[in-house]
Amino acid sequence: MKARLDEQTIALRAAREFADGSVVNLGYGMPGLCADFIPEGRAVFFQSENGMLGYGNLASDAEKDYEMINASDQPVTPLPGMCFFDSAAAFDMIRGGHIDVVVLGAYQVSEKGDLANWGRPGRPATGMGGGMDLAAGAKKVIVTMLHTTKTGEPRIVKKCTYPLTAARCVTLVITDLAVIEVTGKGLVLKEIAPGWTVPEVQALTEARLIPASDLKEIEL
Amino acid sequence: MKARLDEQTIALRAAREFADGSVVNLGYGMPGLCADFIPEGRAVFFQSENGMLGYGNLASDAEKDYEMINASDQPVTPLPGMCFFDSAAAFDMIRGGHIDVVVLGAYQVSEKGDLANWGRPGRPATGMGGGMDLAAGAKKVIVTMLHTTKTGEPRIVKKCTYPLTAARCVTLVITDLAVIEVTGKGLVLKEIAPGWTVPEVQALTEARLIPASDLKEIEL
Amino acid sequence: MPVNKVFKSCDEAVAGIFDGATIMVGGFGSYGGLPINLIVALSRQGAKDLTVIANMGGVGFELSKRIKPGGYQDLGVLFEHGQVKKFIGSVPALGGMPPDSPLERMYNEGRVEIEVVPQGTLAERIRCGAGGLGGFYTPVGVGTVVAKGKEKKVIDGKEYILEMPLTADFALIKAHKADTLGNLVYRRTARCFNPVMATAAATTIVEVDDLVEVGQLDPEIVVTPHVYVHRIVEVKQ
Amino acid sequence: MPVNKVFKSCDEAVAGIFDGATIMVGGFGSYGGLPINLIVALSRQGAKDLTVIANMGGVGFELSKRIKPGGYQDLGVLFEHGQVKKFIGSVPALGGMPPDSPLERMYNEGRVEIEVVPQGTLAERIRCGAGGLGGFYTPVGVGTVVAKGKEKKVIDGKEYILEMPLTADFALIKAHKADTLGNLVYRRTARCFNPVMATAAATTIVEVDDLVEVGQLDPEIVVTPHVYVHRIVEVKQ
Repeated sequence: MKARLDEQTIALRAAREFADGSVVNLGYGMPGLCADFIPEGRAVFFQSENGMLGYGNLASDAEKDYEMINASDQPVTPLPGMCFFDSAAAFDMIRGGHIDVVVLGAYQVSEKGDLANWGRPGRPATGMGGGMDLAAGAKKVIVTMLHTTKTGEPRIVKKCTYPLTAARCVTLVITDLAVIEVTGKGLVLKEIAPGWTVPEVQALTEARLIPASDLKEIEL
Repeated sequence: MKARLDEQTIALRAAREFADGSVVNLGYGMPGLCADFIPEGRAVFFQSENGMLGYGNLASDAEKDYEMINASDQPVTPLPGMCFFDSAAAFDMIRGGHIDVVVLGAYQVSEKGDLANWGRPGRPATGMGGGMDLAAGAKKVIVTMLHTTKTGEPRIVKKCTYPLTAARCVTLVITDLAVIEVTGKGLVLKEIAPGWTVPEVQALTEARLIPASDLKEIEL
Repeated sequence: MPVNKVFKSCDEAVAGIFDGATIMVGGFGSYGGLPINLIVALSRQGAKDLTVIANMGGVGFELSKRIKPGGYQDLGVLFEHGQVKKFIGSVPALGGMPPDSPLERMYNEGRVEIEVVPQGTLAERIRCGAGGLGGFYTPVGVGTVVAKGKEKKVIDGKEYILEMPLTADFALIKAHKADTLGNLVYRRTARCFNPVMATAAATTIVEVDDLVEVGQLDPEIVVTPHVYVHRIVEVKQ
Repeated sequence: MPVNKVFKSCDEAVAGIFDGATIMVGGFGSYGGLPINLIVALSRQGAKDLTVIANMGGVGFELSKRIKPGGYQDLGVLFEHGQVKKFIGSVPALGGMPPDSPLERMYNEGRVEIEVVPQGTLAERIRCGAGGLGGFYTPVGVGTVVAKGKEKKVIDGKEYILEMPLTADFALIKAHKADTLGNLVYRRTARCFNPVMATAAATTIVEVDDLVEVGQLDPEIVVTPHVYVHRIVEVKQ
């Protein structure tokens, strides 16, 4: 059966990339869901650029504290060993290379790993938040997004037409159709959604995909 | 009777410059004595560049805590309302203009207010510590020093021959013989030690002194 | 004795903010660490032609209902009142919301200028200004619109752009506790931009949940030393 | 689970420091905040050709007797052992003491290089390196020997010089308490350069008075978040 992954499943797949003991920052929107899918037995420390390291799950209604929010303005819960700091210190940590993985949403990713995730036509007053800092500073940049736009246009493109967040920063792209690694040779198609073929995914992708020799179905 | 002020008296005179509520940093050596001469009824907050604001007197032997030291490595006492911070934050405070007065020692001061207070012939391995930062950042730079060297050479000179700490930074010079203000017109002799005449002080001063219209004996 | 820094109301605390002033406003998003009582007082006070430096432009009361039941006030109120001529920040408006925030509306009508700054660069430009430095080189924004018109430099083979310091006439910030001298501590993620902005303004005005006596704050845990704080208002939660 | 960061002894904690490494050493003067047990362990370990970044060069055991009855060890021991090829700091030697500190003697014999840096510039260069920035403009040192060979820039009519970031292979620091994850708090003026250096090294090694369990440190008062700490040794006072 041919299926597209839902947002929860994309987040689940992304969370599998979090190594034991790693420091992870989750961007605005879909990436935030990853917090609920940490693989069993792994310790992951979530950093949030508003000044917190080591927080827990999203808060239930009863737990909600509006002075305890992640960078998506969602109340989260405290965990032992966590700490708070100010915005300048948070970005020292980010630019200084102490974030192992950042998961970001995107409008477009190019075949070279360029990322466009903040500006779009008709909305000149939006901004990049901490996205540029995170894309420039994190060791590994994972993009989670839908493979195509609402109108079916590819988001994985030869060259970004939307304003860039950072050039050549993306490591891995996880969509509702595929897991794609950005390499020096180009975009390597590592995993594919159940029931989909390589030509079908390529048809929805502007950039050329190089099927991996060990290409497999997305594992969950 | 002709007298030279002793170090305690120089420090006492310098401390009279501390306005109520002011933030004061005391440099290495003689300036440290000022902490014991705060004028009655004035609140003065001492900042130390190793990361402390609002400390008290020098510690007695019984009070000594070697993790509670001023920038001259002398144990001092805590006061209510004080706080601690790191070296980078201490110098943000200094360069950011939050130190009202710094009192520094000097080898030489020039007629333009240039300060030389760290390097001297034969000791190439010494350093400026926080002196350059303080001289560049404080609103008012008071120099306390002996008027001449041990061999009788003037320390108030036309042009510093010792390595500079900062150019045109000194506001007021307090020596064992005089209180001298650095102005746009030159060095104004404001106060003179008991029993000394202007020509006598000028004779020990390389730079030209302009006697103030209200020149008086040093008041203590 | 030092001057009295304690004010009775937010209205008194924002007195003297002048037309054309540059104002930093603490917080992060549209709530949590935002000095909302000072913001609302400033909207009553009416100063105009302000340059506002804040992480986010706010959503305004109408849109806020989508975020939190019943809605809430945020920085949007200053734009609604037409008090701002320029906004400097990382998120003028949220792309995930309709284009109806007061700032976005005014921008689309050509009535306010926006300078968009990456969030970490914003924090660092403020720290740079607070620390009396002249500017810094950052890799963030290289190859993007942010680099436009800025000096570039290659250092050790890596590209950087020059960013300039930010300071302000006033900072409006939110802290958890203050002692009467002005030492501050914060609570959880309400810390965010508040301590950074507190250090960069000629006059820093803070609203706090609790005002305590001098000596009641552990000197080890003070985040903002009192030299940075000029006016304090207690607003009990 | 995260790697175990707790080491049984200072000797184990300084293992792997290699010849030619750049090492930051916390503290301020010749005591108070100095990670003296790690320093002594490094002197036993014997790594050579080190570049040492520290605020002060130390006075060595002989001169220390003039400062504190009985004397004490400080950074001087690394120079006495001939382990250092270059020192970067604000006070290589104290002008008020005889020229007999181990660093000053070695310097006068041409056996060690010194780069003297104003103290605030030293702190900021380390913070700059820690924060992944490329350099900054400061007014400190303009018109002095410190400006020699450095790029100058006039910004808004004021002169600045360009200072470059500092980072290190290892930082040896002293804290008051650590939890087993590596979150740190400091005590009084023993804070000084320690938190700044902790953030700027590939491997940060800390000696602490007390090691506590995770959850024992209030998240509001942690000064150094655990991501910056790699090896911890408890040395009870």
